[in-house]
Amino acid sequence: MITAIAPTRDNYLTHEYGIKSWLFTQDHKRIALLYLGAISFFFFLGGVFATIIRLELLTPPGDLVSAQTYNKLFSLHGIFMIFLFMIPSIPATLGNFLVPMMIGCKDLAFPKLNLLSWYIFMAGGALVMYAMLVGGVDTGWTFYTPFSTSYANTYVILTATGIFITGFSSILTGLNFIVTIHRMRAPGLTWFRLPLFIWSMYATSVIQVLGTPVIAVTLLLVAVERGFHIGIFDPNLGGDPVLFQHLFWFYSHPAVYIMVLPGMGVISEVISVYSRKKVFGYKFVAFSSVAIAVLSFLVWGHHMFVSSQSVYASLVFSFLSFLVAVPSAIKVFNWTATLYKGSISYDTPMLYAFGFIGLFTIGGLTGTFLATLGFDVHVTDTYFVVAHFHYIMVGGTMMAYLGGLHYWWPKITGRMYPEGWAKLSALVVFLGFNLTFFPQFIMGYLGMPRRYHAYPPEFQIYHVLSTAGASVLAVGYVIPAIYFIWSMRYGKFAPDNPWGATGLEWQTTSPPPPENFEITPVVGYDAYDYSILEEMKVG
Amino acid sequence: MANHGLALRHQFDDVAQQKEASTFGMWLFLATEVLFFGGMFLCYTIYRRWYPVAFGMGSNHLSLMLGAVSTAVLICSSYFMACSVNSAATGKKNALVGYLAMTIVLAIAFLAIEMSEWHMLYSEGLMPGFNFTYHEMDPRHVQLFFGLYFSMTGLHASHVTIGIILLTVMAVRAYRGAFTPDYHTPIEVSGLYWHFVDLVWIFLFPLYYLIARHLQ
Amino acid sequence: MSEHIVTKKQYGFVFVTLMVLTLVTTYAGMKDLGPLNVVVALAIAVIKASLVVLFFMHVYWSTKLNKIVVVSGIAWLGLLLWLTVSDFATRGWLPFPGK
Amino acid sequence: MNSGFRLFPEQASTTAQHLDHVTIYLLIVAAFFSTLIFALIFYFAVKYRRRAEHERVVESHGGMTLEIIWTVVPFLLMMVMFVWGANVFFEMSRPPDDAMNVYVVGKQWMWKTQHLEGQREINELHVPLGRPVRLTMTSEDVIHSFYMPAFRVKFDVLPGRYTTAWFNPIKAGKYHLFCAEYCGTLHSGMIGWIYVMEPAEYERWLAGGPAGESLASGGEKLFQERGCANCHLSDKPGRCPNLVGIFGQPVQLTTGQTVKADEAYVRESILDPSAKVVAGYQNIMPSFQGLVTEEDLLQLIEYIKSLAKPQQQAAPPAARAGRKQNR
Repeated sequence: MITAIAPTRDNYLTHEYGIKSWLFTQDHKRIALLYLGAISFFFFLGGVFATIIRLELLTPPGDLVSAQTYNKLFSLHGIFMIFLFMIPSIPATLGNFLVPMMIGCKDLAFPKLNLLSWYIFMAGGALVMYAMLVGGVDTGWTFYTPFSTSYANTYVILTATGIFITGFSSILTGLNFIVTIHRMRAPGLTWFRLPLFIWSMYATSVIQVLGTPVIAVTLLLVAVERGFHIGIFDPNLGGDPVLFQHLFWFYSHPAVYIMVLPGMGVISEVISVYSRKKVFGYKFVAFSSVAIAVLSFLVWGHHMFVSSQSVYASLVFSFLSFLVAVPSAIKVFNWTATLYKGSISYDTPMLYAFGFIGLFTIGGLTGTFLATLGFDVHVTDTYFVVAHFHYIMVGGTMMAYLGGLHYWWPKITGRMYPEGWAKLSALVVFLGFNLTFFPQFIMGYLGMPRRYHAYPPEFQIYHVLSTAGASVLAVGYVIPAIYFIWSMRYGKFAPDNPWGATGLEWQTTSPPPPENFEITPVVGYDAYDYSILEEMKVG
Repeated sequence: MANHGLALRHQFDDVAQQKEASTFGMWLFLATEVLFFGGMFLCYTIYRRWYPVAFGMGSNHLSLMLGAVSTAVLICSSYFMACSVNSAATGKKNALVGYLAMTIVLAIAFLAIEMSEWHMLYSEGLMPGFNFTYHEMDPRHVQLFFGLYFSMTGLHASHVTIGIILLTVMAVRAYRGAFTPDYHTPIEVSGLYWHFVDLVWIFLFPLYYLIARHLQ
Repeated sequence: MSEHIVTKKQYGFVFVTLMVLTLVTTYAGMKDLGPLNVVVALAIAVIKASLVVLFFMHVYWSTKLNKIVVVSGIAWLGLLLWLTVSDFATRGWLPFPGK
Repeated sequence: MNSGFRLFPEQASTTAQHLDHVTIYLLIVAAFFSTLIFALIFYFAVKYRRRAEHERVVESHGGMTLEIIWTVVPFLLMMVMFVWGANVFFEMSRPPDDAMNVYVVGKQWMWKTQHLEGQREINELHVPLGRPVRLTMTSEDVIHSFYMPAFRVKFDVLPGRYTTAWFNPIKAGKYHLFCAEYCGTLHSGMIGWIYVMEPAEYERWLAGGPAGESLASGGEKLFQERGCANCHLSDKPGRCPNLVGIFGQPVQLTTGQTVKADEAYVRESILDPSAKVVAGYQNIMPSFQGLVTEEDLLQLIEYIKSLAKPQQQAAPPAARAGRKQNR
């Protein structure tokens, strides 16, 4: 059984107290917790919008809220969930906390820059919050022109500036990770001894650094176009709205890989620890992360098959979209192969990992549907697409995020979460999620367009099922929020390595000291080498 | 190697590792800037291919003299920046402060030229959003041209302004003797930034000022 | 960025070449070379840019990592331009509007 | 339109039939791989569950052959998806020549459809069974998307540009029409119906409808009213290009470029004449931006198209409206 010993030694939580110690900290672990608090709040807000949307869609005529309010709701749901929760979720919380510890160094390369990233994120988030409070925006999170530049009369410039600012936080975090991973690995920790979480963090940071500036310039152009009518996207002045879509999706497709790649990193760690076995085909899984990072920049045109993009370009983008599906398939097969002949324990993180692999497979396969040209013409802009990206983001990244939180909770807070409640909430999340989004696949294939606040009666049965699922999903998310907070005070004290993992972060105390390691560790073994762990315990 | 007082941050093992990290970090930042301006260069490429005549006419309204002089001024300031990096590396403090001052003066001169160009266009009624009055051939596409012109040179000018602030801070710190031959990374990093700003203008000048001068 | 210090004389050469190239590109801009106009202007701009990057920004003597970053920044810009222009250049291949 | 519980959308067009074959293939591949992964996870999780706390595991190193198999096999399956999907897409992108032309104008939150014979409808479109229908669409304000699920047809409708979609109905009935690109407050109200009718019934509807004059003759009237005729029909060279027989032909511009005189060219020359001036002429034509609506433009284009026909077409417009248009 896990021995419970109170943390006597000095750790990063008890090192200093007071608001100043938090607001001016340069410790990557504290900044991670600052991000955790911020994005949980934004997730809660996004969830409230989702709840009202789902309630509105219970009835065909759409009588809960007015059309304009509904449009603002789904726009803000998209903006809050994507820009203020999904993109920073794993990189900024688990990534910030773990990257320095996993590679055995004291802190990120630029600690001040890391704190600045948090303040920039909060400034951007505050601006988007302010835009929401004074009236919100009804252009969808996609800001398609010429609606967003000439016809929308809501707070487009204010929201775009807010997102523009949060983009810099994403760039600076990515930059910080890349420099740290390149320059500050512990002695002996070669690239192929790195945990796979670091590989996926590295790939995500490459996308963040190379992709985010393009959305920044796109939103800048939308704001300038809306302010001075310079005609860049205005057809009356010779501009082309499809050019906006090219610039927007050049970032926004890699952005969906910013959201899912860190989840894959968490899953590689969790699958390996709970089956006590090396990840099958380590190099293939590592290189597929980098391959996804590169290929994700070639495929954005599959969002625009019916947008009067040329037929030739649609053929090219369709082919490239199938290429980017291959690395994801490799990862799923390698995770499944890792389970073969392992010693699998059913702890909560492992349940979330099983959920992730299953749901991500469905999400990925429907992705190949959408890359098929003929089929995409029928289902683009319908609920089929809504179901697809929710399967990847909620079924995939959200589950991996929860799995990661549970897995590293003992290391972050020094407390264990209640195993019984955690397993229950994992099951509730899995069931609630499928009940919410699988009917949307069928409804989308039947032709139900997205972003409709009133719909023909024959789709009502699917909407009712989906709303029922959404309420179950909401319960599934509330339970962990409660017992995580509960565990901070009443949870059992966690040992240094409760799961018998091989990562460097488990070779220091839980919670770790301010400088992470008393002496900088030297790494002489491969990643996930559990036999070494046995000798260390014996020796 | 003398670890110069506060210069070495605690998370680095030695000063060399810290310098490489800073320049690597700045180069990553410059890659984001390449893509940041790249989005606008894409718009320029598409619309110039669509409306070559309008772009030619719009370009002929810009003053070639001001464009050429501003390019020369920016290249000079880039040269002085390089010299200041050299004098920082060789430990000549006064030369460092002097060259930095020269770079800042030329940067302000560049901004002055740029603003006079803008004012000239504004007075001719060629600034979109500020009573754009243009009635000759193909007015809408010429407005598109000037929309792009002001967006890109505006973005570039804002980067020049940030550069001036950055260089002034460096000059003050240099004057206070914060840099030695072993520790002058901030100078090198701001040098990288300033050369990048000059780089962008090296592309902006021919693409905007030299489209169809032979028709003039 | 390594300990290699670039002398002012080397900077001087680069500076003079840049100024000369600026004059050349301005002069070439005045002449009517037809479609070549763009090619010449861009070629000179690329030469000037590479001079600044290699010598003023010390990439010539810097670590392999910095060189990779420079190349990938330009490559990603190329990706953006190439695939987007491949859409705009191939519009109208089918005789139906909007295809 | 039985609105009973259904899992598959109605098949009401030839494209729908072809696409549903692709869909079945996609579903098979997805079902196979999903069940494979779920089954493997479930089986491994149960068979290799941890029995003792400190159980040691024999490490199985990565297998190269396995990696190659699960890279190549999915890739080949996906290439079949790509080729088959591209084939259907290519078919969707090329309307047949004998298609019946219908103009569609999307406006914030309504669809306006216009038959060549002159019938105008709001949020509705009556078409005869057995003849493919080609839609030439434009928008007056923002991007919309003309979407008919039963026909598996969707295409964006952009302001300032014409886009094309087509379908060949195979079953009479009443089918949904949706706007599929978010376009503002009442985006969900911008819906309607497509009525596919037996040919006889369609003729009765055509005759019974409001007997407006055909698009081409409407265009001719506008051509006279706006004073285009005295310039563009006269055979005095030098003032402005004669438009008889110009539609579809290449046109040499003052800038040396040659462009095809299609719908987009005619539309741009009316709204922004100085953008493309024909070689040998001055830029003296005034812009009609704001003076002509989208419907007027469609009528003018239809009239200029009718000018392209050989001389016998110049019969008085009244006679032409009487005869059935089965062009």
